[in-house]
Amino acid sequence: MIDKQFTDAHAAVADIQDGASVMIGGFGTAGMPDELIDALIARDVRDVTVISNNAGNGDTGLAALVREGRVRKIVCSFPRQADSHHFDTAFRAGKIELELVPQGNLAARIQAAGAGLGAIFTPTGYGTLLADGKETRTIDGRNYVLEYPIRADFALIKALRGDRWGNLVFSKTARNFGPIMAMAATTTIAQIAETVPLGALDPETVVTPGIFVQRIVAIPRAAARSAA
Amino acid sequence: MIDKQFTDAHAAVADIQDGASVMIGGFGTAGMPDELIDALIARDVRDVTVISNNAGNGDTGLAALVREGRVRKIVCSFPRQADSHHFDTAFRAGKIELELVPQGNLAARIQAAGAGLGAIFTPTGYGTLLADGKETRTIDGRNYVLEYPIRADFALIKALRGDRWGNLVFSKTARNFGPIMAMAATTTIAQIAETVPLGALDPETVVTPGIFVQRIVAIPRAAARSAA
Amino acid sequence: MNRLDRDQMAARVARDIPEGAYVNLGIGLPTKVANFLPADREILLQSENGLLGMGPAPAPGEEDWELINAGKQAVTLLPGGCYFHHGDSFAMMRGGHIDICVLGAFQVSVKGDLANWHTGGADAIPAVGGAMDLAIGAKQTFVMMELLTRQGQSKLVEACTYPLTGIGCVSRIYTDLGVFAVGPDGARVVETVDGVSVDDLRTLTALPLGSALAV
Amino acid sequence: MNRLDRDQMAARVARDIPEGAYVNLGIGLPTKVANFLPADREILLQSENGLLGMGPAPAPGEEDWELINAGKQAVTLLPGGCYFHHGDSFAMMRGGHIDICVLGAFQVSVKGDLANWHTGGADAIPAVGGAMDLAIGAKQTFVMMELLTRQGQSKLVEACTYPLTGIGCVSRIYTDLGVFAVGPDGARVVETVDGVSVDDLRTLTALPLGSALAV
Repeated sequence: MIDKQFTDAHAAVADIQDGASVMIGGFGTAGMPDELIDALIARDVRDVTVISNNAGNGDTGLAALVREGRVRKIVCSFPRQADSHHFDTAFRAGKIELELVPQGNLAARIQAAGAGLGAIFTPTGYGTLLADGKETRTIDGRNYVLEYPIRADFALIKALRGDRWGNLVFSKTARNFGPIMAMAATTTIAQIAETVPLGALDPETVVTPGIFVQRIVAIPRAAARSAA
Repeated sequence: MIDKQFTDAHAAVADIQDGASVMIGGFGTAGMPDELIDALIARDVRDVTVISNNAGNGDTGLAALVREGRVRKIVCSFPRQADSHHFDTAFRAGKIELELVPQGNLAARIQAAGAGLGAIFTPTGYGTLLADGKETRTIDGRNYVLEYPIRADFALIKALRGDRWGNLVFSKTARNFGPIMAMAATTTIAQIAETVPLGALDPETVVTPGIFVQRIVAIPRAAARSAA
Repeated sequence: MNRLDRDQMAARVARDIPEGAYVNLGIGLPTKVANFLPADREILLQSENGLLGMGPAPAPGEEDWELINAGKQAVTLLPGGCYFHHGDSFAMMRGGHIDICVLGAFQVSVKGDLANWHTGGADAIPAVGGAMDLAIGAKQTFVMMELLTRQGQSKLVEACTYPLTGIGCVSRIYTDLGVFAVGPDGARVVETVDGVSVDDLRTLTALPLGSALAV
Repeated sequence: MNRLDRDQMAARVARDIPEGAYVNLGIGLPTKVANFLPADREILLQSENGLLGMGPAPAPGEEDWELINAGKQAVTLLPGGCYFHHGDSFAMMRGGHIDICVLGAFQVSVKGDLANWHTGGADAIPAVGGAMDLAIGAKQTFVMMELLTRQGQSKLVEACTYPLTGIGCVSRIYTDLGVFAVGPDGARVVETVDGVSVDDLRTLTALPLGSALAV
């Protein structure tokens, strides 16, 4: 029997090692897998490369991971925000490396990894600092930059419901990077608010097929921190 | 008010002209927009370039379009089948040009068009006849072929339900190329079994957001030909 | 000199958004445009974080923090709206499916180059978000900004000195003093605010602006 | 000489598919493998036309022609299965998410090159479908074929003479006379059918096959 359920977040992240690359879903706090990140912080791993849209908000989740000094490098589109003080401090102190990627290129490069493409020519960023030194090409009169896939050892994402085969559905804009990160990581770990029996999810409405998800951990909403 | 509904298939395809490029959804007969194709046949357009997975099955739909001599070129992955006699005849008579594309590259090139990428490096087909003369590159030890987007003037697809904004949901494996073709055509025309009021489709389960669909035509299943 | 305030600027932009348009409003000033869209037009707002058919802010206390916009503000979804993942969201932009995006700017050049993500300051922490994708992806990119900096320098310039967001991507600039068309043929005054002349704008920008308007 | 029939070959392949595997069975002969998957293992079948968790054929009269497999046969969906579009379907393959695909073949080389889509005949109409994507995308590609053509020629060859589907992509070949491992180090006999010796296979293929089996 295929059963991807883990009993708790700590067990689900227990094999994430020093130096691992970890995608973290979420856009702001929506879709941020806070409990999985807390479990990762509890493991005291070092030199993690994080791929995420932001660099942490407030004092929890990714922000806490940064605050605890676990992140060597972050690949993201929008690190600086009103409440990104832990990243700001670490960055100014030279303790964290930043690879800034336009948000759509971040998504497209994650998708390219998930889909097995070797590289893509994207128009975004052409002629800007963020394309400095990169290969470019004019195709049909339009200018493109060659960008490479972004893969990761792990993806930590948050969904609404899942079943033991790993099928997932999401909640509103908390979907964001979850489905594409699930496709691009060797091991995708999803925290879900509720586990449902096999067959309970309408096969027409599954957003992430279980083939892209290796582990699920049910963390009921009542137990989860408020997203606000 | 945005209202993408057309009253009948003939009106929906009335501006498809000689020489147009037309994507046609469907895998075998599942998802084949038969009534839209019939309407296109009735227009007597010539020199159409068709992008579709197959080259027609039996005597209806795409097969009929081919039989009627309307197709100058077909871009597809699997033209030859037990019941592809109309294509076979036209091809052997030199009356139709064939661009054979591996199915996954067909999908990826259609997706590249929809997503605004200039080209993609794909591993599929490397070292085969279907990559002859194409640019190749070794990236991280793996070999890739450079492939370009496939766009079209029109996409004719078949969905299950839609609303006046063009949001669509599909039926089982009749989904196939519909969602990605909708993203790659200038004008996407969807025949649907049922029109539902705005808001009746669960926003979490919309498969094709209306932004990718320009016209819908309701053709109730009772009125549509049996798919078998 | 007469100047539009920010709400008036937003209302002016809103007037140019047609029925049926798919529109992305950048974070900051452009967000205000949503408040002035004509009630008799159906206009669909896209948010980069995966929604189409964005509605107004919820009543206080009704916020759902899993339903937010690109600025991380709580929003609502209109009937007929839908959710999708980030890949599809940026395919909408990069693939040319968004009709209009409205962005703020530090500078715009007469050719339509845009600078709006980075001051280039040595100690600034850069953040780009979706700005570069939006700037080059939408069918039309509008900029909405005050014409002058607080120091009185024109933000419409011959060539941007700040790091670029995109090249030749802006077609129109809506400012507190007038509306400009920019592009390969240079900058042209399309409209001036009451009491402002084309020559005033030429003086303020120090640019040889074209115009079809009476001087 | 003893030979497995096609059902026996399918059963032999099925034995090597582990619990929890995501598997794509090519059209034609490999489709038979589904009939022999052990009942005590959960194995998920993917079909390129957008379904995962494919179940057995429906009862006659129960066919739904919007629920078909890659061979355009009516199938069913298991509880826990789901549908998706062609982009996601081929991302599953090309992205290395499918554990095993089983394909038929015209020829396989000792290095694992596969030829299964085109005879190269001048008047043949070529059709490739998803074969090239599957061949190079799955974590392991198994081939299932009779070892010899009807004319008695080995289909395991030093180098393919038919047009290739993929280079070095096959790892195992299941035939009516034995099982072979192929790859960078050449071909090796893994198993022979009762009454067939490794030397028999060397003679039939005219290849210097390696083997860990007793001769």
